[in-house]
Amino acid sequence: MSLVDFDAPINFKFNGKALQGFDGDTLASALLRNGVKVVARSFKYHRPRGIMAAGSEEPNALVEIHASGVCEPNRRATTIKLFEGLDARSQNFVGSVDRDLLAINDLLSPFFAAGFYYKTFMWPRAFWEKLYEPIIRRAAGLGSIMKTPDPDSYDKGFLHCDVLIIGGGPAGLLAALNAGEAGKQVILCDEDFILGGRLLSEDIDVDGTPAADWAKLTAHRLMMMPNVRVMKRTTVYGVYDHGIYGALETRRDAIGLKTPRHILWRIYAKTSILAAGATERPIAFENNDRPGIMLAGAARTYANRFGVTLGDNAALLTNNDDGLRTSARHVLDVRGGESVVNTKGRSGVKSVTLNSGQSLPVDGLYMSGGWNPNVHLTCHKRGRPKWDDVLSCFLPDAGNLPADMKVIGSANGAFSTQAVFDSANAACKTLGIKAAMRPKSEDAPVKVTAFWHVKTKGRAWVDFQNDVTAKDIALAHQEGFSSVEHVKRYTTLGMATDQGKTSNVLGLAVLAQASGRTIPETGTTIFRPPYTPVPIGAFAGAHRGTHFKPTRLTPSHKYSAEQGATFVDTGYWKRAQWIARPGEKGWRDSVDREVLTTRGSVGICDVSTLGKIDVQGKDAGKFLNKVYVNTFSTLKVGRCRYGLMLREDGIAMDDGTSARLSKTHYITTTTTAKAGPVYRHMEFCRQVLFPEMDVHLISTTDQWAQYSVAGPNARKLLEKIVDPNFDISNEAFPYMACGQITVCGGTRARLFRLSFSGELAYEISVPARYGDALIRALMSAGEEYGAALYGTEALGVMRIEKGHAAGNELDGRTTAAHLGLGGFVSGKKDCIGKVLSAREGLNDGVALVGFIADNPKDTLHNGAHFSAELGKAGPNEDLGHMSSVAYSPELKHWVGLGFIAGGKSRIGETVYARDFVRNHHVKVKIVSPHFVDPDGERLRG
Amino acid sequence: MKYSGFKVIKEALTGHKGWKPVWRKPEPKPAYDIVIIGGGGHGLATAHYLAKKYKQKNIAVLEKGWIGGGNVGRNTTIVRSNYGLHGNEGFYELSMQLWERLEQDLNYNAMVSQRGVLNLIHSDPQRDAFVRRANTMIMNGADAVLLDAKGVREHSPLLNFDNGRFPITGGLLQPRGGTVRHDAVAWGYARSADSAGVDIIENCEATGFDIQAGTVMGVQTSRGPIKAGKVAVAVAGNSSRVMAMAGRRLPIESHVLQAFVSEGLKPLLPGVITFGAGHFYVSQSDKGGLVFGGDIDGYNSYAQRGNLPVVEDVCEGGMAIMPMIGKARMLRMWGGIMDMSMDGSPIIDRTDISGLYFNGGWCYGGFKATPASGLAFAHLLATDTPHDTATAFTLDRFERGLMIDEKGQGAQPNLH
Amino acid sequence: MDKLTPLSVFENYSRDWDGFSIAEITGVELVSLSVAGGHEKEFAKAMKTALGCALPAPGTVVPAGEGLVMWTAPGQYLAMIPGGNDRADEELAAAIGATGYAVLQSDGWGILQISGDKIFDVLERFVPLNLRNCADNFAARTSAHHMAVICVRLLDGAWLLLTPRTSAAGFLESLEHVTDNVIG
Amino acid sequence: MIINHPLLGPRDASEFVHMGDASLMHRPDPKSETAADDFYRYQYLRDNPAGLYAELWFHEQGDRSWLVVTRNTLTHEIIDVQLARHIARQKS
Repeated sequence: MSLVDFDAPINFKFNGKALQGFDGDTLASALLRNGVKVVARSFKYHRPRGIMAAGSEEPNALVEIHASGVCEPNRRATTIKLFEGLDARSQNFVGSVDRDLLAINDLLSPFFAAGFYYKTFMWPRAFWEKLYEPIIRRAAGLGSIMKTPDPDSYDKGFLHCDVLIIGGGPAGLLAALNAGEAGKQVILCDEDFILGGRLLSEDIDVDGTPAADWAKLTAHRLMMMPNVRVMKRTTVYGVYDHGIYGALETRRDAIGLKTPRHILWRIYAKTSILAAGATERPIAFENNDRPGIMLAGAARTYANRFGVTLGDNAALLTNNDDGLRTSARHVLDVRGGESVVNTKGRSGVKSVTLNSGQSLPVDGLYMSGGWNPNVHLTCHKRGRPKWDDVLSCFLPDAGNLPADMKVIGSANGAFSTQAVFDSANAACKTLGIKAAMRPKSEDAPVKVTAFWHVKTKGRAWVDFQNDVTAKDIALAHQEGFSSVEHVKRYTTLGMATDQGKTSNVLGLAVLAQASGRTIPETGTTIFRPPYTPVPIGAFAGAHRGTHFKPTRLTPSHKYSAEQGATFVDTGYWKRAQWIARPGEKGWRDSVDREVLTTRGSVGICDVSTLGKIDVQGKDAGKFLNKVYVNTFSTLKVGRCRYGLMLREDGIAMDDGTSARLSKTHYITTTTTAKAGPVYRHMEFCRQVLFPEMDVHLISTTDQWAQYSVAGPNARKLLEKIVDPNFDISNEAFPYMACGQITVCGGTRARLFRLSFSGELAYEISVPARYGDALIRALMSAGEEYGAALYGTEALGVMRIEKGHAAGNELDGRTTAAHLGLGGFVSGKKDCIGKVLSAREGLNDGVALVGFIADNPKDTLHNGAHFSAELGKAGPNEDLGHMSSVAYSPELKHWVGLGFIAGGKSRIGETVYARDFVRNHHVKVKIVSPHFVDPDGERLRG
Repeated sequence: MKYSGFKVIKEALTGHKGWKPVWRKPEPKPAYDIVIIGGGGHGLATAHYLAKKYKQKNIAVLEKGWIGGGNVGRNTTIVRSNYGLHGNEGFYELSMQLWERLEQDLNYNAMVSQRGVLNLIHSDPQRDAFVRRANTMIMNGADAVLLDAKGVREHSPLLNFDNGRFPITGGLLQPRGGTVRHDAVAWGYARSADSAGVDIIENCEATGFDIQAGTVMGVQTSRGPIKAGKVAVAVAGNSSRVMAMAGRRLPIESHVLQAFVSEGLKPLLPGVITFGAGHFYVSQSDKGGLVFGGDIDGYNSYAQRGNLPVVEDVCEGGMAIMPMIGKARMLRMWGGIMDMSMDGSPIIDRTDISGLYFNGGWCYGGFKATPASGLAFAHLLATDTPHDTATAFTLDRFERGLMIDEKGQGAQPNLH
Repeated sequence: MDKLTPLSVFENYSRDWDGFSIAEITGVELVSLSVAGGHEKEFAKAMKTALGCALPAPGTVVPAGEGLVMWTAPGQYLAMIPGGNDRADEELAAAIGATGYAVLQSDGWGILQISGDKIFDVLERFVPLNLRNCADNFAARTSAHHMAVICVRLLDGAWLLLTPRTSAAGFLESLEHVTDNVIG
Repeated sequence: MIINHPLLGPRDASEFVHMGDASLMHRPDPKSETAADDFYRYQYLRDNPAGLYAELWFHEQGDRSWLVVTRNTLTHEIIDVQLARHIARQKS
């Protein structure tokens, strides 16, 4: 009945050795088929380990997968579908997996008892990072991760369904069939590459046919249904709020290929049915971790599903009837008083010592300590399972499940195949879904007697991967760590990559015995996502490299790139930072030229990144009065005004200008960085605080391409572009004027006479489709004036020279008073932030001023703090900080803006600008922040 | 019982029979001079310093569950003192200094590992802000090193220098920053406090305050009433719930912060790396797991679990800055409840109820603050004056406009 | 000066896969229309006259002559009308008069039409909405790969995807990447 | 999480931006004599309940509506969603 295709051989390598398996094998079944016993080494003691399980609960058989230059660590051999060319290698050893030098730890194990490291390595102090820790770190860890970018790709997606069925064993298959026949939108996920679950492992019949055949037929039927989506190799790893489930689909095991290897699905399900099955428990006895010691159910899986002959002289240790299904020469039933007290065989179990004292030569040992329902997903919303004494396991607490989740089959404690089918039909009925069929199968009663631990002097493993033994748990209890959570943390029980699937309940039972309590008295342990580990790459999907976050390009991007611009990231935007010309040696050359050209003739800069909010309505002016400290209702049509916006806590939020195009129509601009938050805030004011006002907001940031044209020749340049019927002379279109015009023979445009640079300047905007054409037209018109395209650096230099605050000044702690705009807030008009801006802490006398170096040759450093004297300065000596600095090509020395206690009253004093981290301390003079054209003659010219 | 390498060897050779419980399990007494509500890191540290440094007697710590089960048991273990405002930095630097001698103070190895904390810089404005911050650090006695792109490459060659959405232009390194084995901090303080006579009472939930004429007289608990001279509340995450029992509203919201750990890997990272532009920070534990996290989920929650958008956001940040970790698998994700305050900074202060003291609002800075929080709170309880490094952490600072707002986000806790 | 030549967002992009295609749609003017407070009935009437359509319900789109009108927010609609006329907002503003406000949005968005039988296989890796089971006149704004997108279902089964102009290049790259992953 | 938008039906919460307590809808009267104290309480003090909580979410990647969502902070269960503008209009 094996489900392996012996006519389809597959070649693979294990630790460099060429081996052969077959289609349908996992790496684990193929290794067993080839007689490989030692697959890996354990975490702490580096014990030789083989294969213990047949599914994702495997704690021991962890391997690395290799392909040219690529490596994936920590893969369970039991979940790798064998593929041609697989190169698998053991991990966590020094030397070879068969002769691991770190196995010395095993001999020293008495010193490495639980928590030993908390009690030592304390002296001398400096030795921890230098000596002890590096040694521990090198020995710890499991597999190695490559140090080059992961070449595989990942995708994410979203699915919606009426019923999500988690697990494609007998319960899940039947539930899916029922829901599918009822016309529901169904998704069925199973982590395996063949549907059927335990039906594939057991030698039983369903409706008179072999169980595996029934599974195959049913799976086929499901795949034919258009409303059922069958997702094999898809693990539902987590349950989230409101019916959202996380699922990881594995498309291939091979690594280093371009197609997506995993797809991370977010599934939105109205109802879910958990049919995740159960996991068998080991029994703790001395040296129960040797290669060849396997869970009994896994042994049946290898025999029945994979057709692997494990050994002909194996023993079985069981505490339940299900274990008795396993064929073994020696059957040791603890219920009959038989037990195993020790085993021998370093690289593969050779004999077992019975409690009778008899030593039994064996070539394998199968153990069954009973089954744990896979309740994991019922705990993800912090539900706690309940202990069931009869079944000797934790069951989901029906009263404490995620909303809309049903649990069926052995995940809910129905252990016979018949009980599994019946529970599926019963759960469907409660969902209003009729049974599509009522299959008949074996209905053996559950007969299990709790049995956990054979106490001897030696080590009996509980958590195999992390090397936590029953003794460690007892020691933790002895030291007062008697809460389950304390034991887990103190011993690392259940913290390994198998997430405690085989160890948590056993560990709890051993703790209960050590403390003389029952299991429910001792506690429960709940599970967190993910059910099985999920690659970080899958969670990231395509969002890596340059696609990590969106990229926004300005309307002049193409042109700027052609001109050789260097771009800078400003939020998601790429903005031209400077535009180097041939012969310029460094960025300063370019920036100085851009500034001098602008101040001397004319410069053009893309300012489309500023947020532009279209504000219309009868109450638009009234509304702006509320959101800005300035008054906008009195602004004349055809004029602009600067506006400072406060948060309700009185701190400056943003600033910009608003232009009034008509009685009911304003265009408000925001800073580049705050466009989103300001829009959101204004919508809050509009919808929630002032719902009675007739006002409408539309973000038009992407709609308009906007360029600043600045410099003494700005008007002359624009006159060549602006259609002649529009008069833009100083008289007709003075400073702070705005208007709707046409350019270049009829293209609609908006013109604003605004100046950030302090020069005669305009901002002109056109629908973005013309943005590329307009920048070319402007530059071409400016040719006769030697116009410069300038970037954000030159923009920054000019605004610092002019004393305008920008992002560095508006850091979320700045008040209107700090900016010298306190007067606006104190008027009669209410606005957001007004009341709280009166608090004492917001009126601390700090204000924005200018700084120049006492010695004009000195450079200024941004981020320096001011102190009155040189020498050591602590918090009490701190007078403020430098927020923006620039070299002024016009003044030929550095200029700075900064905040200082006392503000403008200190103009004329000298202090020290202290940049401790770069060891640069400069005597600076406090001056007016308006370095260039302080009276504003240029911008009005 | 003194712990040492010698003791470990002796016990190993004699079957580990001599180890004693790390702390006692006493029954609550009817009255204490000082009752600390909250057996987390801060409460236990407060008890330790009260008993050992301030020589106070007759102290109890009440814990509703098991000690160290709150945020000290569910964080990403980072310690650092790299704050930008004086109101915070002096305090966190004190904490850093206390971490540096923790093992000797407690005779307990909490594995303080000073392997450095690196904050990446991607833009000029970010560099300006970090320089300002670095100077604040140095003015408060902390260490700070500004790295250029080359310096970052030497420190952390594995980062994505060549294909990033945001180029790495530098970094702010605090070499003394690092990580500490978080659970051990709770156990170490508990052990020390217990040895000095403090009663640590687990499974004892405070259910109410006994307040008479504006003075607290004691607490009601799930194990009966306990009289107290002073009551100290150190229950961050649940501060609002506990203080509501005293009829007080706080400038605090509870939010969920998720954290993640990968399967164990051989050594990969030099220390802690913070990619602020991508909401991702990471370190590698002694066991080899990548321990990482990012932003809070952003909605109020007491559920100790989060949702997928932040999980994905954090991993996207991770892959963006360290593209080799794609095949490292996330092993566990969990959530802690953060006391998010209105300015992102904590509160250690007396309340307007005589004898009732409050410690909370730690946002996600609580773990690294544990020693200094304990010391400063103990100082306040013992002397009724704020500790020199904690004078800014007052309850009335919001009313007075004296916020300590590192991120400049104002009164919106989910943005801090 | 020479007349300014418009530049389309995707420079007339068009590409076919087996069972799927993406093509830029140009020559469509977008105008955002808001209802003036208290003028809901008059606005509806004016829209009927101007565009020949009743107002769409939330989450839907209605045909309006050669174009479409989509609900975008309470009291707000987006008209998509054939054009090449960058003063479409002014014309509509005149048509609705004092009953509402018009804002030109054509340049703010790029428009892609996607079609083919693999459409949902691609979209399910791109947007979180339940598009397979949506109504025939479905239209909604959501996000895809951290970028804004408006999804509009057309009667012939094709879809329009509208995305902001400044991030449109990256949007298209992401959509192509997903399509390659799905179809290969 | 999924927020059942009153007009658009269930939408993934990642389309929304969370602001905070719905009490922020009730901006105090700036002209009141107790305005300083009222605004301090309005801006800074929170009930922060462990249980039902009314909060403000903005449908940023959607219809730009501000919503008032009533959600249990212990379980995240949402029991009510309304348009904030409706509530605000009823008040005003």
